Amino acid sequence: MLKTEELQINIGPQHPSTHGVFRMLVTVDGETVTDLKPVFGYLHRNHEQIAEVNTYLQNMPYTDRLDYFNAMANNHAYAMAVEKLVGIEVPERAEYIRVLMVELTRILNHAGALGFLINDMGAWQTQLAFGMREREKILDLFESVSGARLMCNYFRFGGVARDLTADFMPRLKDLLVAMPAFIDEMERLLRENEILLQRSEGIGILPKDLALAYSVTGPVLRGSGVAYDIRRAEPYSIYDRLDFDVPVGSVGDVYDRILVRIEEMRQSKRIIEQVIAQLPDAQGGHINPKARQNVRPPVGDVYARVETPKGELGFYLVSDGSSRPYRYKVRAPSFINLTPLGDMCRGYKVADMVVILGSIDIVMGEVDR
Amino acid sequence: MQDVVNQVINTSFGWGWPSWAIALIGYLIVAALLFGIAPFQMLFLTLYERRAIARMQDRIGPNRVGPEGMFQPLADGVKIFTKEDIVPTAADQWVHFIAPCVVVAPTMFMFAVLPWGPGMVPVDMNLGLLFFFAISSVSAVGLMMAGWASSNKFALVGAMRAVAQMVSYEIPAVLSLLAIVLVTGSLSIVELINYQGGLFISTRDVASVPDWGLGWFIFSPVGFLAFIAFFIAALAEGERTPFDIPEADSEIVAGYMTEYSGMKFGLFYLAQYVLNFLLCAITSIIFFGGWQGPGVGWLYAQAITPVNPQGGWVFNVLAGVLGVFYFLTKTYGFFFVMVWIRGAYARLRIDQLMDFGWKFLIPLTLVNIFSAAIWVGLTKWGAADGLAFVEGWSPLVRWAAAFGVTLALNLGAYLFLARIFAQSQDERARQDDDVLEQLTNVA
Amino acid sequence: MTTETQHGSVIVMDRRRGKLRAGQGLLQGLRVVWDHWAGSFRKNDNFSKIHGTFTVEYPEERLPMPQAYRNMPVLLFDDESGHELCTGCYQCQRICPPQVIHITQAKDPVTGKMVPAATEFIIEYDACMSCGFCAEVCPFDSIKMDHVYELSTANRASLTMRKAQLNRSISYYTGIAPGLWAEVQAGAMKKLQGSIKRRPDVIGLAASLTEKIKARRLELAAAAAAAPAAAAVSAPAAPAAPAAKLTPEEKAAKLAAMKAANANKGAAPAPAEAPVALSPADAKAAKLAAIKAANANKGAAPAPAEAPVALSPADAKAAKLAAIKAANAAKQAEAAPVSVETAVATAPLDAKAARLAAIKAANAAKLAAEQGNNE
Amino acid sequence: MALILLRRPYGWEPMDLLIQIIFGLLAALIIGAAMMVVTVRNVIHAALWLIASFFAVAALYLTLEAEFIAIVQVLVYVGAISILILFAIMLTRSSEGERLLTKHWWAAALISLGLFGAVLLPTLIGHTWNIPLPTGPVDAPETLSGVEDIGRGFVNEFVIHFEVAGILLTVALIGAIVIAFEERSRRRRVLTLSEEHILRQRQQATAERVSAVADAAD
Amino acid sequence: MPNVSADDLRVRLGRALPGVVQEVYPLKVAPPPAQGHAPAAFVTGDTLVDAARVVDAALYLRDVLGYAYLSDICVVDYLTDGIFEVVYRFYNVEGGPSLALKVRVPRENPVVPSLTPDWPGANFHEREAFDLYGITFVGHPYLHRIYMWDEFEGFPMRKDFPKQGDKYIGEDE
Repeated sequence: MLKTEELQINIGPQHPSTHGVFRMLVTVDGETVTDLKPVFGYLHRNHEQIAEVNTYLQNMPYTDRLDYFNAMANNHAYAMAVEKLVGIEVPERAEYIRVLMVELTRILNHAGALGFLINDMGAWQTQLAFGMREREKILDLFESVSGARLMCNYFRFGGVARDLTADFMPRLKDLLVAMPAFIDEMERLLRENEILLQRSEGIGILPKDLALAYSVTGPVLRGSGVAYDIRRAEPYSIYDRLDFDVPVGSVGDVYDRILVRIEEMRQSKRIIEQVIAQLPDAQGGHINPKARQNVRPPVGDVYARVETPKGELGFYLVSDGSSRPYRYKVRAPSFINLTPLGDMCRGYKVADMVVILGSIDIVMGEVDR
Repeated sequence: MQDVVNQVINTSFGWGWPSWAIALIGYLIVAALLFGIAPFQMLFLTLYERRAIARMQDRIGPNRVGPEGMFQPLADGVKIFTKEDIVPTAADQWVHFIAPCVVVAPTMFMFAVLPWGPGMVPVDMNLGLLFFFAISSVSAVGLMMAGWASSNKFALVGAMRAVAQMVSYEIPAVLSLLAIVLVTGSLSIVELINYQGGLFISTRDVASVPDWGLGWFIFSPVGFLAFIAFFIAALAEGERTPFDIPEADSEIVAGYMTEYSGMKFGLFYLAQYVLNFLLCAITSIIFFGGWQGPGVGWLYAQAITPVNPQGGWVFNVLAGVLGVFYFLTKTYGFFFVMVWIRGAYARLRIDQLMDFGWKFLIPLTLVNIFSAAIWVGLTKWGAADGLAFVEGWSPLVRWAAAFGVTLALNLGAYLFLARIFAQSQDERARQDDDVLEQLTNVA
Repeated sequence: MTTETQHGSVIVMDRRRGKLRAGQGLLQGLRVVWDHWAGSFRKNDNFSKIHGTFTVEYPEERLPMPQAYRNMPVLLFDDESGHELCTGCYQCQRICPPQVIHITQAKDPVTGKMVPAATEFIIEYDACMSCGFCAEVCPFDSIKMDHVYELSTANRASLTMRKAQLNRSISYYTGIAPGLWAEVQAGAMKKLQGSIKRRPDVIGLAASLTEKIKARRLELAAAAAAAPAAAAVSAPAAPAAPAAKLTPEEKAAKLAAMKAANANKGAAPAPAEAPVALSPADAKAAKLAAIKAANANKGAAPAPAEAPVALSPADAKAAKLAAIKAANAAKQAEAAPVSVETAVATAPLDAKAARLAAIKAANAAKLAAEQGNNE
Repeated sequence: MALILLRRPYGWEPMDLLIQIIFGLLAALIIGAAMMVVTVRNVIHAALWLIASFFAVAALYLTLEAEFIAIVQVLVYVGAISILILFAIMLTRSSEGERLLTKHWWAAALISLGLFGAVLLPTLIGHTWNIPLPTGPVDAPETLSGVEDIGRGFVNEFVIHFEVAGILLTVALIGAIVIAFEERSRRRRVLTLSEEHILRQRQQATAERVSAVADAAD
Repeated sequence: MPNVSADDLRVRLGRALPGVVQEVYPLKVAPPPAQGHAPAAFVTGDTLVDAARVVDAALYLRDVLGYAYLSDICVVDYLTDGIFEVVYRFYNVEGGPSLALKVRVPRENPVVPSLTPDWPGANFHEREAFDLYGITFVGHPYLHRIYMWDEFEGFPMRKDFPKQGDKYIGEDE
């Protein structure tokens, strides 16, 4: 009788599908994964230590580099934390602009994440190219307001760096015309494609109660059927004024995560439309472009979190009354969403492992910090 | 070709060379020609694929080197030639070295039986189709050698996958062709093409049909199902998406090619694209009539052939050009379909691939062989073969009856198998309840 | 299945189980890709379309840079005069998160005191993260973000940019970001007007200085009575301006002149002839002239340093320098009447420069006067 | 085929020479490869040499105008059997074997030679040499090599043999499947996270039920 | 489930698990001396619990109060006080603000029971805390370095970790 032998292989750190420098120490029995240990830290730069040396404002551009796909959302979390610590009020218009940017970020992140996921399944980048096309449009908008495509560095304590430019709104409205077509097309490509169904249905199941215990966030948590969205659970900024649905899955497999991401793009588009409708009302307000460059918060600690496209991004700040944070901790969604990876991959094939990793949607800049 | 060489040497120059020398020269010229054409096809197809897939992704594709990127493949070739050839220390040097050659050689062999136009076949073997597939299976040895000699886990796994895939998908490919062979009653590729004259109905089935060169097999239910099955199997044989599992870059980096660089890597690449070309060509020949098309048959009838020595050489040229044009158009059309599929789909998993091949494709092709037998019986057999009731039917009625029966049979089989297959996949995806029950009881 | 919440609901995604899957989804996918292929033969740069080629063929075609685009900071100088806007205030150096800005402040060659200019300004482009904070904090709008993105080089050391490499003209910047420069101008104007309205007499001075100045003014008033003649020498400079309602620039100029004149108070007339006619681009010449004048006065018998400088609109810096030098010279000479005639044409673009010049001149004059008084 | 054409009566002499040369080369290749098979130390190399030998044999068939046999030789031996051998060797994982030429190799050589001679000698003795070569047109190619004939032979003359062979193969196939299934069922099944979860839940439920029953009994 | 405030939690936790809740004492967060102002006292508003019984408290939060979602575990190094503070942050899935449990352990011997057996999601948080601060979580199934390599010495996020000079630099270059 043929006896199969357990084999240890290293997937990564240099591997086409590890989404960065990430290593998976996989024990396989034939093609079946029996054990997986994620190994990372290759991008570790002790971001939190660096942040303790910088002033509060100087940390803002560093947050861009955490999850370089969603710089705006990272900015938002950090700005919120400092504002909470110091007690700064944000003008209404700035809040609307912030939400607008963060929701655009969500669309671009999901467009890219789905593309990369399908790439991991072996498609030759068509879905990714479609996603990237929409992403580029959004990045064009980001560039026109913030000056950079990825490292936006756009939020300031108590406002945003610059007001919307004159051509921003018309372009955004054009983009929103294309958005439903894009999302429908993505859905047509992915939703009923038999190959994709075979690759994603029943793969990487994370049951509902385990998803909670594993502290996963974002689409991974919602894909498992937990309707937990911070925008809804603990509304921050102006989210309590906006109507949107929270999509959840029912099984918790890769397919559910895909469906949830597609639907979240729709909901983000809905939010953006509402923001556009409500924004003129806030026109009177200012946006505080250069407000509070040098903050000196009172002694205390604060935890602020936002729902980034990848999940809950939290900043825990401890202030000693000086202009530099005493402790600066990032609760990164990609990092925590990696926790169940090893257990989720167990019992599946090596090819599924890659797909499961893709469905978590990690960015190593955030995992390693 | 011998005719031309004979014409030139013995008639024009009057040297009076013996026949065997003429034949040898003729074969050598043809071989040299094909040897030149094969890499050219690879160069062309890489560019073609990149441009086509770029268009599908709203991009333009390589368009810098030369007009419209025409010389991009040459630039790539130069790059590959000048790259350092790296052989891993732990590799088996000789096997590592020979493997690419073993992979490339069969693809070159396969050109020997490929008809390009009317009367333009290097060797008209009466076992051409069998030869084609027998030789194509040899490259599996080369892949195995490459995977083993690299002494790399990814390479070995890739080679294993490649060989398993090739071996198991050769079965549906051959079975689907068997249906066609059953209908034509010949394994000769030339004969297969000749069979496909007509207009939607082959002239061999119904003699009264005008010969427009459009009596392709694709227009019959048997041929259509065989085409679907064969094309899917061809995708798997050629390691194209969604069956590019042996080189699944997201799992096993580059499969058996992982440890190759420079020209050896280039040879694998060459073999792959030439094989893709050949598979597209054979698909177009078997199901879409190869060089058959409106006008070719008529032109060729006027040309100088052994049957018709009084023809005009102009018609030879015209028929050849038109035939090659039709043939290449269809072939590149199929390559476009390959690219199209690559642009649209993800990749299957290895076990799903095997499932698909064994549980869906092979039953389907078996049913198709049954259909083909019905087709042959209804269109060709008579009372002498035990089919008395067809006596007296007109050929068209017989053809219609065959069409109807096989269509119903094939469609029913397809839907039935699709449902069963989808269900089995669904069950695999769901929790294996029985196993859990068992385990619960044990615990 | 949906559950209503306050704003919107929770949707459970429909997995469409139980549908016969016989390849329709695959055909649908092919259809989508085909549409893109068929649509790709025309170009598309419209945000509202999803079909058509979006490629920008880079070296030939380039995307238009939005004005706000930021890539690597540069320093601005005035086109005509060559006046560098940077004063070496270290604000940018302080805020720079990766600490790549290094400034050496200019020193007066004579006194060794700091002057508001930078002799060296280094930015390590290789470590710069283009966050744009330096441009945001710069109070003089001298550091701005460039639009050049083709910076790749094989030589990393060449990315340590010195001042000469960083200098860009204002017209260059208005070329790449006209809207932003207009904002800068508007902002500077507004600030200036605001501060003039608030304290017309101490434009731009630090609050800590105003007390001192007040005290000095009292002393000066007393002293002025003692030496009316000396003051009269330079008096004609001020009334040259229209009396009705002074624009901020004129006010600044007047102030500068007054301060300069005050410096001359109590000095014996010893004319050091340095008539410098400045052409628009002769900032350097002005500076040189001033230095020369100062040198001439230094240690010499008291001689009035006559420096009638006709300033072109953009010569703020020159004026500033001239004033400083003149003041220094006067101080050195202990009693050299210097009359600085600054006729600054009012152009909104130069409001700031003029203001700066005025402030600097005033400060210098004040210092000189102080010293003169003490002795 | 090429060689059929070469057999045309005019100018058979150089053709004959060509055939002889080709035959010589092929024979050398077959023997050389076969020698390598038994002498190389690396088992994989031995298998590869075996493939080369198979291939050369196929070419030899071609020179004998047995096209079908040649193609089937390639298809079955090179394309399938050799792959099977390679797979088997790779799965057993010990590619470096003992060198099998021991010090008694001469005895082995003697025995092989003896056996070879026993086969060859009667042929050599019984063969009639110096048959005059046929003149005039060659016969039509032998019909046995045709596919059609083989097919007809299978379903007419040799139908029993064919059926028996078919049944044998089917039995072997079924046996292989049975073995594979048995092996699969015996293999340690790796539970996925969700399966494990459900299992744990069920166990908990059973435990609770048991304790409830126990409580009720108390 | 209704949301629980921090004060409420202290009361309820004290009642349910006597001896778990500790009295909050002010901490001296010291800014670097260069900044030159007096150390400020920091009194936290969150619940301080006994390090040894943090698992009980956390389970109470999860099972009784419904705060099942462990969002974050964060360590703060209070060098002048000589303690590490471990902050556990819990959320209710129904919504609402967080509840934090704080645990103070001496810097010399930082040992905290691990939450990983009950919350697998605490795994990486605790490994990170072990890696960067050197806190030992008793009961953790795989307490290894997560960011730094295994041979690394020292705990880089501690306040007394040398900020300059690195013995590893120079080896590679």
